[in-house]
Amino acid sequence: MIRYAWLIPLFPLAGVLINGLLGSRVRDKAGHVASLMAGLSLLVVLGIAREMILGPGGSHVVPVWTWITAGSLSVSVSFLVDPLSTIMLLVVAGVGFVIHVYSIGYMHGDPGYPRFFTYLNLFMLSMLLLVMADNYLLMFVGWEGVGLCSYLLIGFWYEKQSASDAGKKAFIVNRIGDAGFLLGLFLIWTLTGSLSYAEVFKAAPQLAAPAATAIGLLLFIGAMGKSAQIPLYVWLPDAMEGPTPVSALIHAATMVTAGVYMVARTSPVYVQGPGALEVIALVGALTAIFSASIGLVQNDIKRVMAYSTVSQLGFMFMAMGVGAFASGIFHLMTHAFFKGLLFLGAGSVIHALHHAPAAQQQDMRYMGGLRSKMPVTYWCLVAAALALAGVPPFAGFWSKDEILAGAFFSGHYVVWGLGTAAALMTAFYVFRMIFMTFHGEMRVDHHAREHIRESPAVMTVPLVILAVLSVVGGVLPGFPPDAGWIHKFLAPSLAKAPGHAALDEGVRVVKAAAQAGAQGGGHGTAGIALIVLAIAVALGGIALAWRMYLRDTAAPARLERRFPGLYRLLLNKYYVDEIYQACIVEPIYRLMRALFDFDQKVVDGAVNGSSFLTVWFSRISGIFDLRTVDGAVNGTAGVIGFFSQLFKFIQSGMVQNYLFVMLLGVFLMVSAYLFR
Amino acid sequence: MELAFFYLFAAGIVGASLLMVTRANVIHAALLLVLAFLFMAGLFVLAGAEFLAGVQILIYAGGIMVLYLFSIMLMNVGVAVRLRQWHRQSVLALAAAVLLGAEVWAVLGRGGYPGAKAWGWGLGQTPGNVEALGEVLYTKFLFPFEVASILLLAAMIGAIVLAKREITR
Amino acid sequence: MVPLTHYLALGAILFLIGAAGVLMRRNAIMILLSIELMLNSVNITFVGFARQWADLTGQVFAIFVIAVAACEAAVGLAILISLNRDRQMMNVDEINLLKW
Amino acid sequence: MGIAVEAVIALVKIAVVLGVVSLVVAYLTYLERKIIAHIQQRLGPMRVGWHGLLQPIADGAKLFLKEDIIPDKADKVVFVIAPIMVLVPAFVVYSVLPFSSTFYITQVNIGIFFILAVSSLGVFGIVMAGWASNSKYSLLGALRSAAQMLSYEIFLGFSIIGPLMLAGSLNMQKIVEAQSDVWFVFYQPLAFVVFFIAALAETNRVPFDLPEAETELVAGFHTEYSGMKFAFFFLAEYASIMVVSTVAVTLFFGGWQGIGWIPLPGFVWYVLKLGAMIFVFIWIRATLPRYRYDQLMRLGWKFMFPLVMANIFLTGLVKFLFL
Repeated sequence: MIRYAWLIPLFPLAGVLINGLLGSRVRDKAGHVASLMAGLSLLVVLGIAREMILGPGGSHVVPVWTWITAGSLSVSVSFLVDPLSTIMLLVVAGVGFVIHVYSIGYMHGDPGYPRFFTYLNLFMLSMLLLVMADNYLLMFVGWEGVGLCSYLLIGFWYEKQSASDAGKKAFIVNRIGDAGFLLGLFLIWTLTGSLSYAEVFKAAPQLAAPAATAIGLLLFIGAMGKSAQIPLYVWLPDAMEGPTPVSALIHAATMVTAGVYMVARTSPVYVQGPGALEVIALVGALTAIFSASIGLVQNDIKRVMAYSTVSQLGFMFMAMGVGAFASGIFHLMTHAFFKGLLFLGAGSVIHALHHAPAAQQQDMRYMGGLRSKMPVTYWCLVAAALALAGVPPFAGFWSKDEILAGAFFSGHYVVWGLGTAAALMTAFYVFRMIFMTFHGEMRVDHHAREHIRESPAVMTVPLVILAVLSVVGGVLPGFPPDAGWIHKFLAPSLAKAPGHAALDEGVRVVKAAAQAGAQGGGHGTAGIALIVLAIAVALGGIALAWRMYLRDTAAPARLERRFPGLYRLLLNKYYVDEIYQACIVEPIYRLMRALFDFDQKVVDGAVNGSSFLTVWFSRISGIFDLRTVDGAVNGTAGVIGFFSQLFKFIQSGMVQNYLFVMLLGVFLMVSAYLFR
Repeated sequence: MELAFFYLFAAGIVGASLLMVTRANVIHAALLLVLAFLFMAGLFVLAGAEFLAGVQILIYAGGIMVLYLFSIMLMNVGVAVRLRQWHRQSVLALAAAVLLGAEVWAVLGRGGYPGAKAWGWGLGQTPGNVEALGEVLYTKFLFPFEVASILLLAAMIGAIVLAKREITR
Repeated sequence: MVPLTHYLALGAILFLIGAAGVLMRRNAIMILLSIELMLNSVNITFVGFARQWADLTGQVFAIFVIAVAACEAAVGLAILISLNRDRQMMNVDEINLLKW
Repeated sequence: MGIAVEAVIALVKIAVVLGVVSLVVAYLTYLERKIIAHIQQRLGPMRVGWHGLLQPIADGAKLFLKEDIIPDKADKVVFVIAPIMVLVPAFVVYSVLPFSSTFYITQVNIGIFFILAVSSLGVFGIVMAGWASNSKYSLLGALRSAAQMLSYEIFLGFSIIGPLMLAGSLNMQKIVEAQSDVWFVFYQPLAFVVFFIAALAETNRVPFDLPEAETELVAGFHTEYSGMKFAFFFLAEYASIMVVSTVAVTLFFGGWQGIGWIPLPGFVWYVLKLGAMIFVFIWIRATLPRYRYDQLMRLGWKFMFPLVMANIFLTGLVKFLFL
């Protein structure tokens, strides 16, 4: 089965061709075609995963063709199937398929229906290339491909100014990150002489620490852009202008985790440069708490999710940074389930409210009391929220608290502290969202009220699937013995960070404690303390949200009055966009204007001056030319004319005369040969 | 034996050519040239160039010369026979040609050519030189061959454009 | 085996006959025919050399010469036909538009 | 065995072939008249000999004894040479035809190519005859003939390339031997159709007998000929029919090789096949009307030329891919 891995990206490619070229023909069937292709891909993935998980595993390279051969650089298009890419394939193909199906319902009746599914399949193709590549260049192709699709899909409703602006913003910010990524690739090639994973990792142990750190930081700049880390996260909240399934698929479940995947994939290089890991851990932790705090006060339902995504990505990078690569990938997987579910649920709500005024469709202040109208959506969202908040036994608990335990036991106490605070905020804002949307009195516009009903099955079934995954997706791969099955499975693909023994032991202890807690026994004080703390934080956040938004609904307003500065700061997202505008965009504009002025005045002045000088000089030399030079020329012409009159009789116009002369020439040549 | 045939053919060629050059009637000249070509084909066979002999007859005699005859018939040649046939520079030209001939004779008399090599095949034996010629023509000389084909195409288009009567409606 | 000199001499004689024909005749068709003769004299030398050195290159070039001759005949006759149509004559020494 | 003996043997062979061929050709005229007559519900020649069997000899004698008229304004030399020029190539070709695996005058490396080359000379005689007669009918016939034969020679040449590619040789013997399993007509039906049509045109036979069209040109290029010279044209035409039939049999119908188990000598097979081919020629003459000149050219250049090119391409492709 593994040798058929090339089939996986082939199906989405077929979908792209069918929907892209025959879009006007397939029309309403575009969604079904695209979903069929995604489903076929998923089937192949499942087949491969079955072999990888139940079989001996291992790392397999499936060559397709040689792509570039230039000098010592040789890049082939070939696919790598190993535990890490298996997990990623499962996430991408699984969540991707579910969201394709969901989109059939969500995008129904949109004028750009075939175009949407063309882009969606193109995205699948690029993302699959990204995770299956066996070298950095092919990965970069996928990397750029998903960036392109992200741009296309954010700006899908391009007639809306804000959507096309958001698309451009995402593209440009990603470009900045990609520049770093490219530099990283150049550096890798310079230092190791190859771009294929196998050879780079073989050469990695010989890398000096500064070199490895440089590579790691440059690659991380790319990851910052793609995975929305400080300071390049600004595009992700704006990306919510795209259709909701896009937000769920690209900006929550898959594309934004590409950076995490890349770091995990490159872990053999990263462990050689611990400096880069420290930076990653710190940036991740800061991003986690920073965006979680913004998420506390946002009113747009999708923006809350967006900041939550940024925050959770921060968690994943935190895991990478502290060396808990497997935990990060684990969280990536669970996050794909519950965050995808949250977005799809939000999409379901927005879908139900599409008769409300445009400004109110996504604003939680105009929702409330939807629980009875949309029970399936509600219960699915609650499951997702519990998973995100980290309440056992939901998925988030297993993965997130593994990360926190990893940070704690590897000695990154600051990171751990920031992470725990962010976890508290997470639990608060996600339940704030649940309560504002589904509980309390209904604040929906009166016209829209009677149109609110549960979404069609094509949308709710994906919700239920993802809900089930959110419930069991953590406990099944993460449950003891030891650190859980997923650690054992992923181990061959990932490098061991320095001090990994303590970390692994800590994770194991926490798991053991959890197991013991479930059984009623207890040992491992720190582990138990961590677990208790984590559960307390989650429940505390939920309780706080319950108190502020259900019991005492006036509390938010009171707080707002008491800390007006802080509230505005958070509501306006720390003014980061404005700061960028003022500090980067405006100075560039000003520089350009200055350069333009310089060009107008100095450069053009010099040019004009020199032309003026040239004109005068030309006039003077013109006089000389007329008198002296022309005189000489005319004299010559006169002489030539005289001789021409003489010799013109040679030109008789008769071909045979000429030929006769030619024959004479031959005669002379032979004579020269004879009598030399 | 071979030499005898060579002299026979050579005499035929030279005689036919001389007659050809001096004919007033163009048709007679063309027919004499055909005769010269046929002798030449015999000479080629003698020199082991059997395929070339075939080409000489098929293309030159059977194709090009028929084209000449065809064209001559389209033009009115009856008048031309009664006109002055020789150019005014004739005597000079003849003198130059004879002088040049003498010089060439002198050059040839010096001799001194590298020794002869034998063919890999004899007369009338198989495989003939057609296979060998094809082999060379389509491998070593493929590019000149293609160039020649382009040349023929260009000549065809040129001939059609030149000879076409302008149709005015 | 015929000596190479014989082929070369024959070629030279034919070439000179052809050249003399080109230079001495007025009739354009005669000139074209003489040119054909000259081309063929070259073929004879080619074949002679091919025979001498057992190298097929000479024969190959003879074939190219024949191709060129075909082109020359086609274009030349086309020119003659249009000339004959426009001016009702074929004497080359009356065509001197290129005179000074 | 001295060179003289070889020469004598060759001369004897030549004499035999020449004599037999002349006789056969003469009787071809009889055959044609008889077959056409029966197709048209007539009897044909019946008076001279049994069922008119001696008719060709009587005709020959008549033509031989007739006055040989040379028109006053004709170009005498060319006028006399023309019939010879027609007849000679037609007979020269017989020197390389393999009548059976053992009986032939000589073998040439370029066998089939030689036949093509020499038979292309036949047009000279016709052109010369047409021009030398100094008659407008003759000249028109000669012009038509030159254009027609020049054009159709191309298709004739191209159509045999397909079988030649399969045989891999120009030698007639080898071509025949290459067909010991399957005749090339089954591999190359397109080539055969084109070959046959081009052969009809090359031999100036109905439906392509434009150069001598009785109803328009009063017999075309040989209007002014009489007596033995006229007989030469006649002989040449039938000799050409024999030649193209022979080539057809050699290239497409396996030459002297028999069909499976029937134990007949190769020569008999050869004659049988040749007879069948010639019968088809005569049959066509009795059946089809004449083409118009523009139709003839259109058929050639716009239909047969692409067809035969496609055939060569396909043959090459198949040979490259599968052989």
